[in-house]
Order: sequence, then structure tokens, then C-alpha cells
Amino acid sequence: MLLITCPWCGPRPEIEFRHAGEAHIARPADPAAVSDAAWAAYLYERSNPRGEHAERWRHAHGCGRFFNARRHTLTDRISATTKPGETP
Amino acid sequence: MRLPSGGRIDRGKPLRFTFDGRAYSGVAGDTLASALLANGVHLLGRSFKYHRPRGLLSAGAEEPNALVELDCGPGRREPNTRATMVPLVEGLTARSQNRFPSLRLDLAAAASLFGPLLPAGFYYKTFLGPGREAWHRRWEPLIRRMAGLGRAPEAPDPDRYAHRYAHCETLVIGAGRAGIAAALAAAEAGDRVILCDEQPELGGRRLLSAGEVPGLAALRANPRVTLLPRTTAFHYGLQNFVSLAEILDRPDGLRERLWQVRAVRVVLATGALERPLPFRDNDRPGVMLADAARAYAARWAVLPGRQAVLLAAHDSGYEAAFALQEAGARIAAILDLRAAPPLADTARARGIEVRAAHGIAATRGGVRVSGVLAAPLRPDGSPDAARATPISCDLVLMAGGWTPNLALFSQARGKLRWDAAADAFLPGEVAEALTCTGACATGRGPGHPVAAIAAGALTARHAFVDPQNDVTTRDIALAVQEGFRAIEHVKRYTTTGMATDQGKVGGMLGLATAAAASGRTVPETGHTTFRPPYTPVSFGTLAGRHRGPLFDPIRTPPSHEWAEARGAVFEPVGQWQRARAYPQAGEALREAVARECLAVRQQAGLLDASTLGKIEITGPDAAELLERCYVNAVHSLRPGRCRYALLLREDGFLFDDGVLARLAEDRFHLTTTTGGAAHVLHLLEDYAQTEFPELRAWLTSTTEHWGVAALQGPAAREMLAPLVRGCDLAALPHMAVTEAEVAGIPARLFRVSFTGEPGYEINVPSDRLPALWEALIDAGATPYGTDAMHVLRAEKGYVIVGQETDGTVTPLDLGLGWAIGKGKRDFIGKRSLARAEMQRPDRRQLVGLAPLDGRLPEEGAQLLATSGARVAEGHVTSAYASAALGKPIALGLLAGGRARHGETVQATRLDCPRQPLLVVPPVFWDPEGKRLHG
Amino acid sequence: MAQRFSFLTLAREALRGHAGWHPHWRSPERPQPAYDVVILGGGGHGLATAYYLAKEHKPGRIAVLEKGWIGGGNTGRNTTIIRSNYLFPESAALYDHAVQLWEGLSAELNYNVMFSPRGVLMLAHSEHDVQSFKRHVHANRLAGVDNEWLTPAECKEFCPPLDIGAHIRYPVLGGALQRRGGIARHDAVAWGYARAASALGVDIIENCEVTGIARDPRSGAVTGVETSKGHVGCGKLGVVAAGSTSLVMVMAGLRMPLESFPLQALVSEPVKPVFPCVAMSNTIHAYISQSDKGELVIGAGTDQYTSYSQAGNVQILEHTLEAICEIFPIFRRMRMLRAWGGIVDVTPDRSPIIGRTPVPGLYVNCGWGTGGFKATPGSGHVFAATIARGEPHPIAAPFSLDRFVTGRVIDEAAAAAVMH
Amino acid sequence: MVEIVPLPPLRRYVLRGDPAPLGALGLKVPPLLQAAAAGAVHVLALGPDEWWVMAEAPPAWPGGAWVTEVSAGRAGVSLAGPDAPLLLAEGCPLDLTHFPAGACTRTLFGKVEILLWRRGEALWHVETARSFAPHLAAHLAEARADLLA
Repeated sequence: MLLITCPWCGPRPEIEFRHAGEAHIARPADPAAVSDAAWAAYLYERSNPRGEHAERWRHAHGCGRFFNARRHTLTDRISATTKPGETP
Repeated sequence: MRLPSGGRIDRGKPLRFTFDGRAYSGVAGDTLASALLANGVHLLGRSFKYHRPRGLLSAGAEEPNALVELDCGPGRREPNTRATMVPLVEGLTARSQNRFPSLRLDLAAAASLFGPLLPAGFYYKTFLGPGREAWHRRWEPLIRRMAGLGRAPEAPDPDRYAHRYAHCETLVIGAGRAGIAAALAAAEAGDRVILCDEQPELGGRRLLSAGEVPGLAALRANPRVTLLPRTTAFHYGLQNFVSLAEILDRPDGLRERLWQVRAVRVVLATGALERPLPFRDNDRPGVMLADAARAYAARWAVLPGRQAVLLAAHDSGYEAAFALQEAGARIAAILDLRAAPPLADTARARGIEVRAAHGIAATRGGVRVSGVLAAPLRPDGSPDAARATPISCDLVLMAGGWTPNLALFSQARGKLRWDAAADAFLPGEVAEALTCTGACATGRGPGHPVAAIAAGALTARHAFVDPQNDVTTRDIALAVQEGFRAIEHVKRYTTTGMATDQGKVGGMLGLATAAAASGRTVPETGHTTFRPPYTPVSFGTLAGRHRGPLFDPIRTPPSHEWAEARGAVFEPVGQWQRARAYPQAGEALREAVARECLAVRQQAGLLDASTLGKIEITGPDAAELLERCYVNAVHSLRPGRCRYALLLREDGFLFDDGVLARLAEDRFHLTTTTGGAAHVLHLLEDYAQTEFPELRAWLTSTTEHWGVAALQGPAAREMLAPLVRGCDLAALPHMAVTEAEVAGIPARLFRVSFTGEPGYEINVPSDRLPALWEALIDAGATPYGTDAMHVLRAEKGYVIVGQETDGTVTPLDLGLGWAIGKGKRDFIGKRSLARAEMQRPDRRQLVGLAPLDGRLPEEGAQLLATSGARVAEGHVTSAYASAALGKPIALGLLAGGRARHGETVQATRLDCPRQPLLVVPPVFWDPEGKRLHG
Repeated sequence: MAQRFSFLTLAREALRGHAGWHPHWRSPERPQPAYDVVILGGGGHGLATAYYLAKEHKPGRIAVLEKGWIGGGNTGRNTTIIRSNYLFPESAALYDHAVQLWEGLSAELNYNVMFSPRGVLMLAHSEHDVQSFKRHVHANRLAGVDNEWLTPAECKEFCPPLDIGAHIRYPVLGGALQRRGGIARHDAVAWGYARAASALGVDIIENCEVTGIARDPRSGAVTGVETSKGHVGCGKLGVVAAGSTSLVMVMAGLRMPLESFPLQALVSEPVKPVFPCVAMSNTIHAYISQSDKGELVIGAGTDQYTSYSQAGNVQILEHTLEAICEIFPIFRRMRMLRAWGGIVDVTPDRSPIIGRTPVPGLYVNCGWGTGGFKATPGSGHVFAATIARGEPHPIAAPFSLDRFVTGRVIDEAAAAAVMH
Repeated sequence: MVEIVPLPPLRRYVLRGDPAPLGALGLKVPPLLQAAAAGAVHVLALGPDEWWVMAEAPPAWPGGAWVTEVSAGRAGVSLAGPDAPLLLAEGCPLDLTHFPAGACTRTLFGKVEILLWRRGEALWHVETARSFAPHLAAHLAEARADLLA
């Protein structure tokens, strides 16, 4: 079980958290203006890297906040967690 | 044979037990294994494939042969238990396994006659016919009967299993010399320390000598130290999250406890495992690991044999032989694979014959070893049978050298590195805060190289590497010959290392054999991955207390006790138990539902709708947040009014529906489906926090604060009016909300309907709902359950998310386009609705379906254009007997359905070929909606 | 041609100490400089693709490049459940194509893959389950896929260890049974296809990791792959890399609608026959059968985060065994012998992707999620045809990559079909 | 030694966004994951912009407070006695030796989300959503029986 550092609550066990997918996938500012392909890319395409991965978590059974994490998908080690908008 | 003195046992406490029905006695401190040995019982099991007679190989957790069935009464039968790990208790009942009719005479042993036909992987090459299902019908049943070891339990396990989370600075695994030293050091540094060991007594190999184990007293005295005997660390998770299985066997039925330890540092002191040696018939009862034989004599004062031959590849064997000699055994000879055994002279000085560069050509005997053929080694390391001489003995000691026990280190994703000097894999890099100490870090010094040992046994017959799975050196050589070079392939093709000892006994030897057979070195060949658990763990230990009612929370709405007292029938809806109907005496469920439906249509019915999700949205930007998420126009919603609200996923498919009520400019009351409550809140929080962080709007779940009584029916208003203070019901229009007092309880009073009748949903604090409920019943309302609710909403053509929808349905498909706010620039999923696919006229659309043969359609039935058609154009989503209409009705999704009203389609049935259904509009009851606004 | 496997050859070899057996497949150390078709990924799907290419389409020289040892990925890490009772006709057609091939596979390959159609029973624990499974039964029967509805008592009769009492947390309300479903021996599938493909001249190169995809600067078409064993030219490239698909496709500049999750499974210690069928309960997440060796084979869930570690968390095993003990309480004293993890590549609609890509000459077969093993023969068969003809096999056509742009998704998961 | 006692009825309010209204109730704004009190009125900081106010009687909220009442939606137990942390360890994954009196947080116990509040050295407040409370109580009771045996 991962030990995840919530930027607000500190280190907490993984079962308190809910994984919320890849981070920094920006919703088009004006969806009506983008093509079907571009919209599909936003909806579905993911980098799914083997290595450093920017992802989102929510401290669902804690403070309830969403935040960003950088995790290595081969070792599963989290190197940094930051509040939305912050940079590590 | 029990020795007159010595051992860590209590001769004063005799214990009776039975094995295969025969009564024996042992003493306190015995294991089942030592007690059987003390009683001269050496034949303890039969092997997996050939059913060869087997006895004890080891004295510990790695035991591959002595697996027994324990029977501790009804529901407490337990297969495949290692006799070496069972502390003897009064009345213990054990049986041997995998034999028929008896252990001594096992007919299945005839399998060994066909041995030549059953090499590694034989089953891939045969049983191919005759006929298509030959394997499944003819051969597989035979194989299955022969395979398997013990018998599964037959009754539910009555025992309890506990869980405990624990946290410490230092977790030490293994309580031998090194482990105890590490624990002492950490304790002195002030750490919280947990020290666990799989054995009932802490001390590891120190237990081979008499007396108190040094250091234990100090650890016991330290309150920050937790000592856990009979506790196996079996799973090593990320960031030092280690799972331990503690065996309690408490008489009150608390059987085991799962410890989940988060440790800052972990110290592995897991020692090393002695290896057996490969030679012909090395599996006969009486052939034993040297250190195990020594342990039986030293710890349990049992002599495993009177006359022993030691086959040594490592000096540790000599220590064992000397110890057994001192205990009274005669050492007939020491055969040493090495040309110049360092301890040869010491042995000779003790009057023991030592033959260097010798091996064993074969063992003699039946169900117990009676002798060996000692043979000089050829240049290739194999024993030269032609020059062999017999030596009689009743015990053969194997000292094959030691393999550092690094299973947990490997589970911790540590890399093993081959150390030529140690002739072993040793711990390499590891990312965890983890250190290895003692024999698991260094081994026990090199002996005869394992590669040479394997090379010398490549051609031997019946030289077992994995005794339980009956894998021989020849099987491994054959696998290599057949092109299985990757060690994982060799393992899978021969099954070596896949027995219940998980390769603890034969893993290293197997891989050395594969290396020798393929002309590679051991490091070139590599090793297989160590998989959890370290030793087998009961399902119950992992499941813990989560069984029956504790398996998953049972949630009940506030009227549950009332409903139970009235004999209501319940149905599970997710974790909730909801009243399905309230049958009266002698009334069938179907009849009850019909009566409840009519009561609502003709008078008024009462439903507990408390399970609906509720979210309070507050803040100056509350309306803007909802405007951006829901499909509806929210800004235009006036305080005091409600809207039927739809929430989509970004892919355009319907996610949830509910009622959105505006209580004030900056405050909304939103309902969700029962199942969707948590998901909707999570999704809205996601957008509020990450997409629109600039909005000042906050979400709070009020699902369980509000109890909801839905009063529905033409008489609802007159029933409710007398109970209401502070609001004029007549002035409250459909889809409106107001604060009021109902039956003396402060309430949020909604005028909404999920039935097509005028109705109210009265929200009061859930602890007051029972009082409100009683008041409404007294006022004449008829309680109705979820079944009636389903029928009533279907008669009116209202959809249920999850029944009419399945995650591939858009609001347009359901004819709910009207709910979408006109001219809204954006909302969740809007862009997806614009895709051509979502606009196709032949999408599956909601329709009503009227059976032309008067029979109730089957839910899930496929809809066909003609009875001969093979391609479905839709399906029946709901079908009910409508009491109000006096006929069955159905809703369905049909390709281009809205344009096909009046058409007849054919529905599939399970009980007959087809059923004709007339496509009609989905609203069967009061299409003009006169009643709603009446 | 490989030597024939039969009882007779086995007996003959027994008499001469099995000295005459050859390697089951040729495993050249180094690849040829170029092939007409290169299949990337030596799992069951990739090897099956190569086999059917060589047998039915003969496009010329074929190679399978595997970064480790063949069958070492999900092929050798799954719970071997085989069934075709999927909801949507597109899915049912795909998986039933596979089941039909399974039924003759041992004979086809002359290799006993131990296909055992012992029946797959899906348990319903709520009215919603009942509605959903009955919809499956209707849809499957129409599509010619066997699936029948059983009452709780009939479920108990078919699966005696099942507890159908009312006292359990989620009582069994019935079940959907596909009798043609069952299990098979996973390793044998990879080895059998490898042996048969090798016999038809396919080069199977193990320990050969792909590091790049070479493309024609003008047309952008695939011209070969860079590997740990050097450049390998190819006319067509078929990627069948399961959990690693995203990593390979990005070498061709393609972002895939995929995420890779750890999926765990476990086996118990071996016991005598006690569990006759395959039982699945997706409401409480229990998937169980008994192997011919006697082990209870139990499927666990995926972890919540993406990972390539092939290691899962212990809490997943806890939840799995809670569920197993709840509906099979007699197994609580059984012991977990071995647990392991695989990497499953999951698409947004939980259905696979089979077909062409925007890159000329590049084909992909991925996204099987937790349910790939059952499809192995069908997947290989239709993918081989798709590669050979340069256009989708009719059964594969609905599973094209562009369905995510059009929105014509095939969402079995949302439609409440179970995974696995 | 640990006793399990049902919680008495409490008024509970969730304040979001701006903590200023706490002042009007005479409450200091506690640091995240800590509680503060003014007489019988307690405030628990459960999130960076989320404060739970618990009291026996409805407090006099000033206007313009983004507050929502959840009183009847919650229930739970008090654990009294030195072994309470050991009992909680049966299902709570937190290291409670680093959870001093006055600390509070949302976390888990077994399969239930709980609000854990250490009111005193040996007094723990454990509450959850109303419908989860029976499950929580049953789980704690079974675990306690095995602790005492």
C-alpha cells in the first residue's frame, strides 16, 4: 500500500485516496471550437508512460482535496505531490 | 526414538494425538513432526505425481513432503498442513493425504510404474483424442482425480480472524542471532521495534543449543518492543508495508491475526535454507537435511535414526553428524563430494569413516531407507555405480550447502547478485529502507559448488529436485533439450519450484540443473521471481472479520424498523436495503404491488425516498458551477422552484439525474440517484476544485441528514394539508419547494412527482422521519415500496438511470432534449453530443411497448423488425403488469424508435419464439399531464 | 516440420529415455535483416497472429519479436477464463469466434492446450444484476451464443460449493450459465502456437526488445524496427504488446487511448477436485475455478493507479478473498499459495482495439484489459487477416481505433457486462 | 480496557469557504486537523476550507455564513479507555501514537469512512454517516470482545 503525502494532511495510507487519472489534461476552453479528433484526444488519449508520470489524486477519505503527484510507474515511487496550480 | 534427556521439551506434560487413526503420545514442546519421529513414524505422505512414499525432509517451514490433514472438528478441517509447523496439542487429529486406500499401501503408487511415460510436460503431447472433447470428457477427469493433495474443507469455518495495523521504526523479520541483535540495537536507540519469527519459539538456529536465548529477556522487558512468535512475514509491499500472519489458535475461536506493519526501517534476518542433494532415490523416508536431523535431536530430543550416513557438500554437515553422534547415533560414514574435506580429520578422530570425492549411487529400502550405495565420483562428478559399495543405515543426512533466504528481499523489489565466492545469490540493490543481516546477507560459506553438484546428477534416475512435485534432474534436462531455456519456461514446463514450498527446497538446485543442462553458468541462467506469500496463508486471515453482515455495510433508511415490523419485503440496492413492498396478511408480492400502485393512482401512497443522494451547494457562484456542469439552464431557475436535472459524462452519455431546487440565490438542494450519490459528488468536486477553482461554490453531502417521505396521489394534498404549518399547499405549484412545518417537524417541502400523480417529497431531519411517517400513515397514506415505484414511474414514462440507460445512452435518445438549457454555450458532455454519431436518426430511442398478445414482456428481451430477423434493433428495458391500466406495459430502446410509433416489432422470449409488441409513445398514464398540475 | 505429438510418439520416446525430443520451437539468436511481416510481441495473441498469417495468408517471411521470453506477459499471468457471452453483438461475435477456435485448438496445433469447457456461471446478487444478465441471455441466444438463466437452486446444483443461503450479505438471486465456456492451460497456448508457427517457418526471436520504429520520410510508412538485436526491416508491422502498447506506439508518434494497470491473481494450495466449473460474481468481484493440478485459481482486481511494475497491493488480495469466502465459506481455511501481477492495457470502453493506424503499414491489436486470454485464437485469427489484406476483418471492423473519434464505442463495462 | 458508548445527539454544521463566522461563535480558527472549543461548542478543521462545528444546541450563526447542517446525518460512538488505540488499530490505518488529544481527521475504519477526533488522552470520538453507524459499531464490538478475551 502506497504512503501518499497529501499536500495538506501529510503522509497517509493509499486506501484514503482515490486515483484521478493523468494530470494536466486541459479541457478545451471552447469545446465547440475544436474538431471531433481534438475532442477525442482530450477525452481518451493518455501518455501512459513507463517512468515519471504526472497524475491526480484525491484525498477522498481525508480532506477531500484533489492534488497532483509525480510518480514513477515502474517503481511506483512518488517523488512529489503538489496542490493544484503549484509546481514542485 | 526419544532421547532420555535434553531438548527444549517438557517431558512432564504428555500429550495424546492420533495420526491416520492410530493413537500416539508426545510431550509439550513437540511439533507433530518431532512427535511422530519420536514414535518411530517415518512415512508421512505420498508425492504429488508418482505417489512415492515420503518422510520428513526438514524441520521447518520449507517442508515439502510431510503435509497432513488436520481435523479440529466440524468446519475446522485443514489440508496440506506442514507437520513441522504444527505445535502438538492434546487430542490433535492428523491424517495423511493423497493416498488410497492407505499410506503404506497406496494403489496410485502404480503411477511410478508408468514413470517413463510421464516425464515433464507429457500432458502437452497426448490426450489429444479421440474426438473433439476427448480431453475434457475422458482424460481431464482422470488427471484431476490423480492430482491435488489434501481434501478441501466441507463445512464453513466457524473461527474468527483479526486484523491489526501497526507502525514502528524498526521491523525485524527472523529471530535468530542476527535478528535478535538487530532488535536489541534498534530498541536501545529508542525505536518502536517489532520482531517476528515463524517458529513458536524465538531463537532460530540458536535453539539448537540448550538454555535461554541470549537477548530475549532484554527485549521482553522493553515496552517499546513487540515480540511475535508463530508470525510469518509473507508479503512485502511498497514503502515497507509488510504483512504478517500470526497464528493464535485461541480456544475461544480467534484463529489468526493479520498484521499490516508500516515500518520506517526493515531488517531481514531470514537466515539461509539448507539444500538437499540430487542422487538416485534421494526421496526415501529417512533421507533428511543434515541440519534438520540435528534440530530434531537438539530441540526435541528425538533421534531420527540410529545409524546415519552423511552426504556432505558443506562443512555444516559435519557439525550435524557430530551432534547426532553425541546424541547417541552411529555415523556409519561420511561421503563428501569434495576431494579434500576440511573437517575429514576431525571426523576420523571421532572414529567416523570419511570417504572424500564420493557420492551416493542410490539408496536402498522400501518405505524407509535401509542403506546406500556409496560410490567414488567420476571426473564429471557423477557417482560410479560400478565401483559402489553398500552401507546399511536408517538415516541419510544431506548437507548440500546453504541458500540465503531472500524471498522477502526479492518481494521488496530488491535485486539479487550472484556472488561467486559465496557460491550464492546475495542481496544487491534495493530501493526500500531495508537491510539484510546474518546468513541471508552472506550465506554460510561456500561448500562444493552447486553447479558441480548439479552437473554430477544430470543423468541420475529418480534424483528429485522438487520432491513434492516429483521433478527430477532428468525432467529439467528434458525441458532444456526441448528448447525451454528461459528459467521461467523451465519452471513452468517442469513445475519445479511451484509446489507448496515455493521452491525453498529445490529452487537453487533446479536452476543449477537447468544451467548445467544448457551449458550455462548459474548467473547466466538467472533466477525465477519470488512471489508472495512467503509461505501459504489462510484465506480467512486476509478476509478477516469481513464476512456475513460485516462483509459490506448494510445501509437502511429511517423507516426501516417500521417496515420490518410490518413484514415488508426488502431488496438490496447497492449497499442499501429498501422496502420492495408491504404485503398484507396472505397477500402475494405481486398482489401487494398491484394494491400499492392502485392506492397511489386512486388515493395516496407513501414511499421512503431517503436513499436518494442529496447535495447542498452554497456560495455566490453556486448557480454558475451548476450551470457549467448540468445540462439545464440554472441561472434562470428562480428561488423556490425546481427542475428535473441531468448530468452527463464528458463523453455525452447520461451519468445521473435528479431534482435541482433553488432555495436561495446562493443555495441549492440537489438530489441524485441512490446509486449515484457518491459518484456525482466526486465528479462535481473534481470540476469545482480543478476545472473552475475560481468559482466560490461549495458542495456538502446532506444525503443522510434528510429523511424523505414521498407522498404521491390525487389525495396527497388533502392528507398533507392538515399537518402543514407555514405554507399554503394550494399555492405550491408543481416543481416548487418551500420551508414549512409538517407534523410539527421543520421540513423542506417539495412538490414533485415520480409517479405522474400530484405529489410531495417532504424532507425532514432523518431522525424525525419515523414520526413524520407515522403521522402520514395515520392520515391515511398507503405505504408503497420500490416495486410499485418502478411500475408507477414506467406508466408515466419516467426513466431510471441504470435501467433505461446503460452508459451508452444520451438524453436525446431518451427524448429528454427538452431538459437541455437552450443556447447554453457549454456543459459537461455538450461537445460529445455534437458528434455525428450522436445525431444519427437510427440511434436507439426510448419507446413504449404494448404487448399485442397481452403477456408481460421479458425485461432484456431483444427487439426485432420481423420474427425471422437475426439482428436486434433494441431491447426491452422495463416491463410491468400495470394495475392502473389493467394490462402489461413496457419501455424499451428501439433504433429510430420515435419515428416508429404504430409499428409492430417482435420481442425475443426465453419460453417461446417471439412476442409481438406495438410501438407506442413512452407515456401510458395521463399523457397530457393534467393530474400533475391538478 | 515439428515431430508429431501423440501417445505413440510419447511411448516410443519413453523406451529410449526421451532422447529424441526436439525443441518445441526454433528460437534463432538473431533475426534476419528483413521480413515481410514483423509481429511485435510474443504473447499468445502475437504468436497466434503469426501462426494464422503463415497458415492462411502466406505473406512471406514472418518474425515474432519478444522482449523477454514468449508467453511471459499476461498470457502466463491470467486466470484462463474462456467465454463469449458478451452483451453487444460485435463483442459476442469476436469472442465466440475465439471460442469456436478454442474447441478445435489442441487438434489444430497438435498440442494439448487443455481446453476444458466446464461452464462459466455468472452470479446475480441484485435485481439490477438479474435484469442485466437476462438481457445478456436474450442477446446471446439471438446471436447464436449459448447462455441460459439458472435459478439459485440450479446454480447450487451446478456449483456445489456455492452458498445460496439468505444469510450471506448479497444472496445469490440466480445466474447466467454459458456451458461452452471454461478454462485452458495458459502456457500451452503460447507454446503450442509458437511450435506450430515455427514449423511453418516463422522466426521467433526472444530477448529482442524494440527501441524504435523506422519510417519512410516521405510516405511515413513503416519500414522496420530498431531492436536490441539490431535493425529489422519489415513491410508490415503488427503491434501486439498488451500493457506495453502505449510505449511502442509512441515510437511511431501515436498517443493511444490506453492506460496500463496492475491486475493480480492468486492460486490456493492444490486440493482434490472440489470446484467443477468457473464461477464469476462481478457484484462482489469474485472469479474462481480449479486448475487440473488442484489449485483454486482466483482472479483479483486491478489497482487504482497505472503501473508497469507487475506488482499489486495486498489490499486487493484482501478484498478478493473476502468475496471468495463470502460466497464459498468452506474455503476460508484454504491457503493462498502464490499471488502475482500482470499489466493490463485498458481502453475507455473496455473493448479491444484491432486494426489499422494512421501510420501506413502499422497495425495494432491491444486494449484487451482483463479479458484477453479468452480471445487469443480469435484475436490472432482476425488480426492476421487484417494485416494480410490491409483492411479490417469483418469481425474486427467495429473495433477500429477511430471509434473513439466518432463516438461509436462498444461499452461492455458500462453496459454492466463483467470484466475478465 | 476500552468501553464503547454511543454518541449523544449532536448538532453538526459544515462551514465552507470563509472561517470568519467562527469568530461570531467565539471560536478560534484551529489549524488543519485540529479542534478548538468555546464552552460546549467545538470546531474541527477537517479540510483547508472546511470546518465542522459540533454543539449540543444550535449556535447563533451570523448572516452570510456558507454553512450547512448535517446533524441527523451522522452517528457513532465514543471509545473510552487506554486500549482505544489498540481497538482502532483493528481497522484504522493511521499511526495513532502521533495523534494527540485535540487532533481530528477523516479516515477509515475497515470499510467505513469515519471522522476520528481524540477529545482527550483516553477519549475518542468516532462518527460516520448515519447508515454506516450500525456496521461500524458491530465491527468495533466484535474486535473489542477479542481484545478483552
